[in-house]
Amino acid sequence: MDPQDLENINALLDRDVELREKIKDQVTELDKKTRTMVGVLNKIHSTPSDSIPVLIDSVRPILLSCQEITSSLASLVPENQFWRWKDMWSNSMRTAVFVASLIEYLSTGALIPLSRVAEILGIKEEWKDRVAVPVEDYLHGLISLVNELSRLAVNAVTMGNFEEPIRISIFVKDLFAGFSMLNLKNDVLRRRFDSLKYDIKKIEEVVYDVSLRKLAPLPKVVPP
Amino acid sequence: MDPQDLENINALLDRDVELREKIKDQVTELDKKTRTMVGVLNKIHSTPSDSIPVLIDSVRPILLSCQEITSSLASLVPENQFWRWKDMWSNSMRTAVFVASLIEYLSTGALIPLSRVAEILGIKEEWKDRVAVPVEDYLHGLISLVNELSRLAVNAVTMGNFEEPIRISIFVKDLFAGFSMLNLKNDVLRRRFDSLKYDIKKIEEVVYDVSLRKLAPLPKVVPP
Amino acid sequence: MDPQDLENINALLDRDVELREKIKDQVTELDKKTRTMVGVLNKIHSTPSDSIPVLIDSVRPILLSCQEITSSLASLVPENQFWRWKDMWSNSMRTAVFVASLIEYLSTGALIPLSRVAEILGIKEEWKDRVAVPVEDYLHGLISLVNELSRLAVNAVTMGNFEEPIRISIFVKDLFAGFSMLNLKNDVLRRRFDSLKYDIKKIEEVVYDVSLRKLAPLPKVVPP
Amino acid sequence: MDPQDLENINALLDRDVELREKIKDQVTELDKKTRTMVGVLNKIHSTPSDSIPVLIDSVRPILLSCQEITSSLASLVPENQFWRWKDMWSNSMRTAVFVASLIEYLSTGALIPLSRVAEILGIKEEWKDRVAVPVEDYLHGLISLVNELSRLAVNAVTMGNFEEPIRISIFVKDLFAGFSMLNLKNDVLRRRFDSLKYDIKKIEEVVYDVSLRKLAPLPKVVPP
Amino acid sequence: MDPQDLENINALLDRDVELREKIKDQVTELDKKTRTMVGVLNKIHSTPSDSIPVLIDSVRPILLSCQEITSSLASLVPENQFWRWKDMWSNSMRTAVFVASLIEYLSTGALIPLSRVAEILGIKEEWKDRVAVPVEDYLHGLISLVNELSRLAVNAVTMGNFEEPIRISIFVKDLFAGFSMLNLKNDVLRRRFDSLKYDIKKIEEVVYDVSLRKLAPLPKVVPP
Amino acid sequence: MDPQDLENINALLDRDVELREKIKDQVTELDKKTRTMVGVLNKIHSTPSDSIPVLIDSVRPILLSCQEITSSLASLVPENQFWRWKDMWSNSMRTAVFVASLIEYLSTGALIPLSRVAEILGIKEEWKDRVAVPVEDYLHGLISLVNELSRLAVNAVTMGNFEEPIRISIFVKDLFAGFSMLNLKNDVLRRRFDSLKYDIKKIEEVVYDVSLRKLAPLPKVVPP
Amino acid sequence: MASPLIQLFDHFREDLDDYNDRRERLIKASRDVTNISKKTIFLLHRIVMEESTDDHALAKHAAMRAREKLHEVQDMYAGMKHELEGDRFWRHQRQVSPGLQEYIEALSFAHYLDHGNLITFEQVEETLRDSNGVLYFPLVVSDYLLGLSDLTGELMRFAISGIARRGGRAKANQVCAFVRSCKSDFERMTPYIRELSKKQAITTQSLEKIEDAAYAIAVRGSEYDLPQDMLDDIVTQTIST
Amino acid sequence: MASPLIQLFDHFREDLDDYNDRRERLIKASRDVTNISKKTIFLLHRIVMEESTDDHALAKHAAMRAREKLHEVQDMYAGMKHELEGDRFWRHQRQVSPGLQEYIEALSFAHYLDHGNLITFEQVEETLRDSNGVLYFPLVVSDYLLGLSDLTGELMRFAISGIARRGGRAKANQVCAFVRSCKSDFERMTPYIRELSKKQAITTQSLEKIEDAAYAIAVRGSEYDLPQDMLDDIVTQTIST
Ligand SMILES: [Mn+2]
Ligand SMILES: [Mn+2]
Repeated sequence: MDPQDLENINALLDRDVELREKIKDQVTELDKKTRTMVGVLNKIHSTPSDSIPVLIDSVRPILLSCQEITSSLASLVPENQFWRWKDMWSNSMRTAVFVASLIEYLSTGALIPLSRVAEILGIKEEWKDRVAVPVEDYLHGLISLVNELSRLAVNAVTMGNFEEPIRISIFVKDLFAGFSMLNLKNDVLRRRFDSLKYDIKKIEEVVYDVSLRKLAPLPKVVPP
Repeated sequence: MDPQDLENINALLDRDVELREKIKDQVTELDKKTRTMVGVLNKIHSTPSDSIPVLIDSVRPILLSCQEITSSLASLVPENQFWRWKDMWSNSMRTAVFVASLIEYLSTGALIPLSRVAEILGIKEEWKDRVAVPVEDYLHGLISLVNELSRLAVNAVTMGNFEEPIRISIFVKDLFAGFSMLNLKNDVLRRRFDSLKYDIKKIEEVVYDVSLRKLAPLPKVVPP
Repeated sequence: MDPQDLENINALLDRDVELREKIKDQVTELDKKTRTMVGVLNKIHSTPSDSIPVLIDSVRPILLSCQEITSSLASLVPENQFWRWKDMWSNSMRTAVFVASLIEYLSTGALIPLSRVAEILGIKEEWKDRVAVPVEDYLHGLISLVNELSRLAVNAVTMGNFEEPIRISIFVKDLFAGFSMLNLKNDVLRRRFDSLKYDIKKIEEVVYDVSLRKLAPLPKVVPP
Repeated sequence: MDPQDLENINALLDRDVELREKIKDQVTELDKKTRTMVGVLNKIHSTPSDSIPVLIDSVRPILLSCQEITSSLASLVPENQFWRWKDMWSNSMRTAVFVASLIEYLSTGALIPLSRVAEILGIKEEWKDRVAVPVEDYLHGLISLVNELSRLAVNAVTMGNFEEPIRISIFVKDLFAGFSMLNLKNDVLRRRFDSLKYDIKKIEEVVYDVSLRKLAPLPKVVPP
Repeated sequence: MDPQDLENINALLDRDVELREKIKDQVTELDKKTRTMVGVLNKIHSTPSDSIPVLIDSVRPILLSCQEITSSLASLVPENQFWRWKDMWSNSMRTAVFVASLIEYLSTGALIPLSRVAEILGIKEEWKDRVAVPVEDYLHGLISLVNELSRLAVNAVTMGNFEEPIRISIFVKDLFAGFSMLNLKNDVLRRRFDSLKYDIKKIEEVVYDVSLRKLAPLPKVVPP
Repeated sequence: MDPQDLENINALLDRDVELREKIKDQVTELDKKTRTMVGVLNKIHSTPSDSIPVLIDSVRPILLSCQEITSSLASLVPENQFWRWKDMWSNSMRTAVFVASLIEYLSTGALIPLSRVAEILGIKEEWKDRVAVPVEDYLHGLISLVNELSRLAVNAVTMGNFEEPIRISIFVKDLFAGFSMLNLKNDVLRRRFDSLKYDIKKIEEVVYDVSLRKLAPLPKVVPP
Repeated sequence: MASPLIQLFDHFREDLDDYNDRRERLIKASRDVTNISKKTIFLLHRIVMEESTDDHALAKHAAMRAREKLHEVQDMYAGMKHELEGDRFWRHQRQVSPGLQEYIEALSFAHYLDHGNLITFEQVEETLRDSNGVLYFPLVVSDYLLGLSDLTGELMRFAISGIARRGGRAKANQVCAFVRSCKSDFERMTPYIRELSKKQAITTQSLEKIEDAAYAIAVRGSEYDLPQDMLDDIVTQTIST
Repeated sequence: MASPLIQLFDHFREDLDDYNDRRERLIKASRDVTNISKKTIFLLHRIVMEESTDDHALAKHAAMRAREKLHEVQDMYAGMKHELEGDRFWRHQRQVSPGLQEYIEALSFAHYLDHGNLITFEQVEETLRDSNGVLYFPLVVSDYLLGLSDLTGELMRFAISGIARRGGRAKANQVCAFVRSCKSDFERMTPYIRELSKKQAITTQSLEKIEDAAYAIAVRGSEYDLPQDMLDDIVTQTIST
């Protein structure tokens, strides 16, 4: 190999290694934050509905503090290289989407839009070639939301709240119908989506138990 | 090596590669159709029984349109080579069997015979060396039917239909007894058959709940 | 090769082989004891709560007799070589931790601390470069405890004991919250911890079934 | 389930199991024959060229007797199912191709065409949906032929036959050039073809030795 | 389980474990002896032919001392249980056969018969249901002999002995022809036998080198 | 979980994570050095013998610079924990042993003793509970040396150096005889040692080719 | 005339062929034993699922039918007796074991249906004796234990499939207790028999499945003040209308 | 009118379909690139094996023919340029890499035949520019190195298959030295690129094969007092008679 070439190549390789280290530090930070939030939100399963707002209020500031990290990432990643490095933080980002969507559901009962997630995480439109929330990560976060809601349906009943499972059922079925419209390829997302049917079955069984005992009004059946 | 021979051999080797590509295209098409049908049929779990016929009518044309694909496959697969290529479309074919059998159950309450499935999919007897529905795929489709019906038993009750679980219970038990008579090898089919008992158990639990609700005395007093 | 060198090397190799044999004998002994205890403790799933103390009393002496083995190990392992040999007995040690923690839960409803486990197994502080209970093994034992308790929640209900699942639920959730605060690395321990959520879901479902049917007083909900 | 249907299905499932057994018996038979022929042909490496015809004459009847087996196979395999069962006998068939091609080379110095192999093995054109010699198996047989000829080149010289290596060299190079024209996929066949260059190298070394011995000046003087 | 049964079964299991330990001790002993002999015999590759007898004389006593071990084994193994335990010492026994056959070849140029091997190892006919040399182990030993002789053919030439390769060639081809008569099943023995062809090729190449240079008289060619 | 306990456990886990990171940095450094040396030493296969000293002189400083790393490791590893962390650097250490032994062979023709390797790498006796060269790693390095020398024997001949293979043959056989006297257990080391026989065969074949053609004086044969 | 070496190898060939042929015969026989045993197990599952007013009698009947069918296996073993004499049994144990374990699984299943307990080692041996009380071949503890270990899987299927029947709930509870005690008893033997460890893991899974099923029934019944029998009657009546 | 959620997912569908379709196109294109490159490599092997009196000219000719064929790849890359603009290249790198590496392998093989040395990073980049000198997409170091690493395998085939030709022995020695220096140069980069470690192992094997072949020739020739060229002449003459 030409000695000059050899030197250049070695320099390029070294630079990438350094960058990787720096990004990793940020990701470790982000990871700690999302783990903390997940830990706190785990309490929704034993919190009566009227105390939920207080719980959420304790999580929101942590979620907003993720903006510092997205901003650091945006300054680290070279232009156009979003897709080169994103695998390093995908997992944490998906958890952040999950947290944001769970907070939204608990506060308003609605589905958080992708644009709103990006806004909360302080991700700017003009960074899109460095840091962004791709559709795929958003969808992963929503699947985690459904996993969590099927557990919440069970625990709500335990806490004597019989309307919640029905609300969850309607919300989740609507979301599932949305997912069914997508042409997913045979990857992790598709497998996770396929597994949603177990969550739906569980929720349906809770609704069944509640209806059978006439503990809550029947969900309205919509003709096709 | 004789140049003519060489050319022939090369032609044979190339043809297989091309053929695989073409079959794959058809299978992708078939796969899309079956996914769409499964998506629509998913609504049976929230559709009152009197609207089911309308739902089914929206699926039938898609099912019939699979005939174009089986016909393309029949013209692609060289004679005698059914067993060489069939693994490429087995999965989609099993889903198609499932769809046909679910429609039949919902319309008539009866089990669709294998011959009728082939007819609906436009598969002609004379294609049997190129495209056919082997017994194994038919049985796989029926097992998926039972999986779906155990879910339907639960949701029918939620929608206030207390007879459906009992109808399903009888239908599924009969089917299970049939399967019990088969000498299955230790393969995937056997494992899936083995798992049917959980569906039966679920259906029985629903029948149990429904029967007792109707006829048993009121629940006991709550312990302090 | 220099004959003196050769002799030295051979002496070193031979010593290791012998030592391995001797340690293995002790580990086999320990394994027999832990398996016997696990066999007996398996009966908790069909033993009414008032007979549990008798069952535990039959296991305690076996647990204490493990002290002979830890003492033999401490005299066998050369100084500084704890980390060299510990993989040979890790599995048995984790089972011993599991047994000790299960006995503690069943007797007092409390979590056994690591120091108490070491004490019961007769492991002395000054052996720490030869025999010790590393944090990792302690945590593995506790995860096995949760696995067992989720099964116990189910079987207690079958035996008509509707309060036990609620007690278990509180204990396990507390333990889980503790685990969530640890910074586990991505290894077997982390994977096993992650799988705890299935046990928690199962326990929650049991508590749900009991509450739905008003079979036991609702667990007290603590606001966050 | 319809009893008649059930019976048919069971019959189909049972038939396959039996058929596999019967085919296996024939393959065992074929395997014995090919092993015997390979054993006898092994003697070419120590047989002077004028006795080769006698040796070949002792193998031919065994080769022809394979026709009984191909004929049995053709009557066992259901029509159209060649591709379903062929893996069971591929190995033996490739050895049979090797034997036929070696006999042809030794008798005439020429490459046996695929059609002639089929003829010798008594495989009829009209069986092609049940028993055939696919191109792949033919090529595998030819690669084995080259492996054998590289050994023969060495031993011919030992027996004082200095022309044989040159004949082999020309034959094998031609064959290699033919193989080079094929568009092989990355599979076993390709790997085996790739290894042919070592056989060629070996043959060339022999040609080199032989040529130089004849024409080059005497070996140099031995260094002290 | 019936308590009496439980006790009996445990006793049976314990007895087997003890026996295994005792046999293992003997096998370790045997293994040391065979390793030592192999180490010494490794010197044949650098020993001129006239010093070979001295070398052999140093190995013979070790070989004979194996009789103590076979005798111990015979007293340990319960009657009829030869096949139950033999896997424990098969490897060492095969090495012993190899040693005996190499000594025989080097002393007399002949193949040692199985009966003579048993005699040398002090294995008595009446032990045949406890300790014996099965045909399989004998054949394994002979294959190791061929592996070693192909190496010797090379090294003999290095030492200026040009007749040895030719003697080895004749001996090995005869042995190979014997092996070819056996119907070996698809196991380790078959694989090892198949690999003999590489040894034979190597030997043939040595003979080729020697003949080409007219360093020794041509081996006599036997017509088939 | 007791908060104090939790804190202790977390402190322990965190310390390990940090330590691992720091050790890893050192190992990466060591790895770079050993790979660089291996890259340079690869040139011995095309370097005429009189230029070898220059080549070696370019490697020695790098080898000595490894002392900084062993020293850093010794200050990082907590006392008694050599066996806990050593797997992280075993591979690099074995390569370092290989490099040291190859340099020694090329400079003096002799085998480097273990004590000298430790000295070159700056590893002090008093570090033995933190950093050491265990016998196992030394032996692994020597096996790599033999692997390299068998290649060198071949390439020396290509470069017209007919004496080198003979020197290598004597050196390697002596080393092999030493290895044969060790009681290796059935692990990677034993398997690698067993594979040395292929290297020895290869060297013997080179010596054979050289002797056959009388290109170098015969190696002196030593009677047993 | 053949060379001495050829004569020698001729002898080896006979020896090896003799061994291989016997091995093939035993493998085929063992496969047949496996098939009969598997079919017996299916038969048992099928019969106990039949309509009946007396489940106890049905179980006894199923056990009888199974034992009849297993006579075929016993006859095969009688025929194989000479192939397995003396040290030959140990030489061919690997060929015999799979079928034998499946046979013990089937036999112990029938025994459980009949008596509700575990067949003993001696009771298995009894079925492997000729008319003079001589064993066809020695019964090995590992085969006995491994066969029994598979039984737990069949009992799980039996308990869960039958849970919808009248009395099925009580039966499931019995099976649950029985499988649990099997698991306890086998635990201490796992260090001795390698395959047993893996099978214990499967037994644990089966046990959990039965426990879950028993639980589902218990929790559903606990809402009502009626005995299990009466609840069963009500359900049966609903379905039949 | 569709619900907001449905509208939202409609948008996602478009987005995903757009991505999946591009991905499919790139995979197919990459597979085509791979095929052309592989065929180019075969072509090179084939041409250099042709009869010729001037091997040097033959190699130059082969390289020219190969570069012509590789223009097809360059044209494809020109066509893919818009699919890979901006951050899209990195999004689809996994789809592009396999073909690109195969292309670099073929290109570097032709380059070696032509110039006898290693194609540089810039020289590879030169072939991936449009008429304005703009790169179709960035060239990544790992693709460059992994493509070159595969080259050693082809050089091994080239050296060994050609060893029987006139001058083939000298050629084999040159290739041997060249591959050896590749191995040395790549060694230090292996910790950076995971797949490179595995490929180094294969390079080592290829190298040993060439070394063995070069050795066999050297040792055979060393018996004679003639230069290698004359020995080759003698051999050629013998075969042709
Ligand atoms: Mn079974
Ligand atoms: Mn390539």
